[in-house]
Amino acid sequence: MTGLQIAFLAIAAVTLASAVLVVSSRKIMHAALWLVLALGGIAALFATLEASFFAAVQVMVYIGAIAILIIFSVMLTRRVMEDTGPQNTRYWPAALVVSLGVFGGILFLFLQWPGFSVESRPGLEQGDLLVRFGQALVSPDEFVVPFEVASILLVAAMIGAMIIARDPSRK
Amino acid sequence: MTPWYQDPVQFIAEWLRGVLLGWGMPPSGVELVLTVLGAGTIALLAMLWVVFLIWYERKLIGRIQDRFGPNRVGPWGIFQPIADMLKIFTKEYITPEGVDRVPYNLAPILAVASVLLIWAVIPFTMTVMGVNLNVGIVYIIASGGLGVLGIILAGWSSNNKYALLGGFRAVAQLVSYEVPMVVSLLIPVILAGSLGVNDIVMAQRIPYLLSAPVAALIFFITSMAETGRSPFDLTEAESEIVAGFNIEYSGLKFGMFYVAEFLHAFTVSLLFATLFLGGWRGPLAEQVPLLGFVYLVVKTFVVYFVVILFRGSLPRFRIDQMMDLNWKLLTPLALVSLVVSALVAKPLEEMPLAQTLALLVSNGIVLILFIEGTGKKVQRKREIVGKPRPLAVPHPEEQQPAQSTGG
Amino acid sequence: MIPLGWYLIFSALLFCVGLFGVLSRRNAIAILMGVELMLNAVNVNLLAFWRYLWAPKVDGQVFVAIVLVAAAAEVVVGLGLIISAYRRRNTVVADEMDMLKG
Amino acid sequence: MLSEWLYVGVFFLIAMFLPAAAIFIAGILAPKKPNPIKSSTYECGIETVGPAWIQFKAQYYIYTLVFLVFDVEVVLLFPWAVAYHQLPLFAVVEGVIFILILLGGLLYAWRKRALEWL
Repeated sequence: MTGLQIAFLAIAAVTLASAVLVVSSRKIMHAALWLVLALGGIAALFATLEASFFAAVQVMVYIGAIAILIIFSVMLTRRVMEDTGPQNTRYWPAALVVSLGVFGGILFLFLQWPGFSVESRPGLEQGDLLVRFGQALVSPDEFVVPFEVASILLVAAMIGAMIIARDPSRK
Repeated sequence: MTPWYQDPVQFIAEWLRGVLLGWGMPPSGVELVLTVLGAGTIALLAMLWVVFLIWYERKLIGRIQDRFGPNRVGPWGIFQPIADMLKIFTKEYITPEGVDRVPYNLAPILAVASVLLIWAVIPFTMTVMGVNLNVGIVYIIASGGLGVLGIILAGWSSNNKYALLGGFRAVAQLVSYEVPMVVSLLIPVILAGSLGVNDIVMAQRIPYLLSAPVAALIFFITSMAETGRSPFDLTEAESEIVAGFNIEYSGLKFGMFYVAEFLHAFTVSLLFATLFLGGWRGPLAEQVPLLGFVYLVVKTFVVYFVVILFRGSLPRFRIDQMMDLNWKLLTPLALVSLVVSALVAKPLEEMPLAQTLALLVSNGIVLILFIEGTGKKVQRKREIVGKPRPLAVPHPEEQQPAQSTGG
Repeated sequence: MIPLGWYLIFSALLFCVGLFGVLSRRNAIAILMGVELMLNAVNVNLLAFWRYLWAPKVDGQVFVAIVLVAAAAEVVVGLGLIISAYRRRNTVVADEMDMLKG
Repeated sequence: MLSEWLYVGVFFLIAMFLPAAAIFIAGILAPKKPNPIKSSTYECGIETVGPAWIQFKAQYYIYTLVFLVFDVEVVLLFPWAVAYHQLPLFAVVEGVIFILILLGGLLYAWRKRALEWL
């Protein structure tokens, strides 16, 4: 048991516990705050994977933007769901069974796969990695099409959402 | 090994490492101890530095407003913040009914932590820095996101309408101004070819203030807005709305928001000096690291002085003006200057001097075009609701030339 | 070092927790939170596979970036729709958003 | 790389701990004499009417939407900016096209008057 493994287990436990609270918390606002903790835990896991760019981006985008937007929406729609009444549907035991079934299926597939217990990691040069990443994003042989399409997709989503979410009473 | 007076921090670290290894500690344990000590030292010094900042800023603002500023406690009033600190430590915490306790208490801590976190990646000299993270810029932006989270927590958990409204105002302002800030930060990244803060400093043979003046201007304005102080202090406009997101806080919990604001103002000056003025770079800074620290402090205080001058001399924006300034001037300007810089810098990569000159000229053209072209359109055309009616018309014989009425 | 399997089990668990949230929540925003958890589980999986099996190449990272874009677009449009439906129907309960039924 | 993130983690804990410790110490030093009026919600001296959770302007929301989109776009631009020196000119132009699409979206939103504060 190395220090890294202990750190992994602690982070994973915190993340999973907050994820469970996200889906079970009665107050929707508290669920959103637990989501922030879960996302932070995932950022820490990215750091243990030495994906430092995505560890920082996880905090920047998920906590700094997406979680803020979700909290805003919770506040905006607060009046109707005054945290009274059940937050889960009547069929939640069925949902539990389905989720556990999916987990069992995934686990079954994993255990049959020989690469499951790989421990060694290939070497990695961090500075070089980001440069390679940037080159791959704009190189015509690799990912330039997804790169440009991502821009169009995001702009389309932005314009669509702005028009949908506008105050209908405004002229 | 360099003599101790040239690089005392490295010297102490080496000495401590030797001592701890001599006691028979395992090397990984020694590294952990040094990490904790280093991080603790930087964070603690940054927190204590606020005491000086509060005195300095009050003194300077006093001078700007033709007052003395603090001058009673100690020589030049230098012990005034310490007296303030003793007072605020003995203030009662008033926790209103109906607050959501955990987020309520977490919010001031997050506000301070989000500013302190930036100090971890700033290179103070060539050798002394918290950590040379290769994604330092993203890290700085991410820690700003934590500050936004602290404000939204404070606004929501206080169970108060004013706090909630103030929180919304503050968050809308902070996230809006983050957009041109991150875009303008891309330009130093392009020029340096790295996201690491120290790499950006190393790459600045010529300070980026000359190669990217528009980016520097945008970064300065937006980071003023991020600190949430005048002229962008709509979040707690004390003369108009009650206080904003921190209305239900008292004692040191309120004090922590105050500390965060002062520290943030200094930290953005430090960041500006690092990213656009060359940080610790200067003559002989590579040979004598301690000298680099002196350069950094001097540059930071120049920027900090301008920040305080802004605070002391500009009136507050109206909220629609503030949003227009951001979305209709700064954001397009940041995007256009990014495009122009990327296109201009590429063919001239071999000639750094010509590159800087071309960038300077192109940035100037972009700036002038923007101010001439869109600046006038941005100004909102207001319909005149009614004509101002003169209340009292002076008698023609008594009419006197207009005089300034004075304060 | 941490075995690859630990990450995979973690991400499978996270995915199923998110799936449970999506299936069982009544509030549409809470359903979106569940979707966020699922997408993050996918990202953990992609990065773990990338780190252990692909490392010097960057393809895995590009996939993560694309998932990030998809997640952002999903949140933007999803929350826009929820707010719009809330304005018109005054509800955020997913079962009651049946405008297409007329 | 891991040791650097270890430093960041330690720094984060310390940065949270310092203000928390200061608040805790002040809580010990400070007097505690709550009474119902003191701990009621602040509202200019008048009793609070209705719960605090009110609706707010939708414009705040629109700005946050735009912010999220810009944030993600910038995330894709960061690797491009880092690789800038190693890129040929046409690859730089591809990044520029990416930015121009974004700028076009912004101008469209501007023309649709979605950025107005009203």
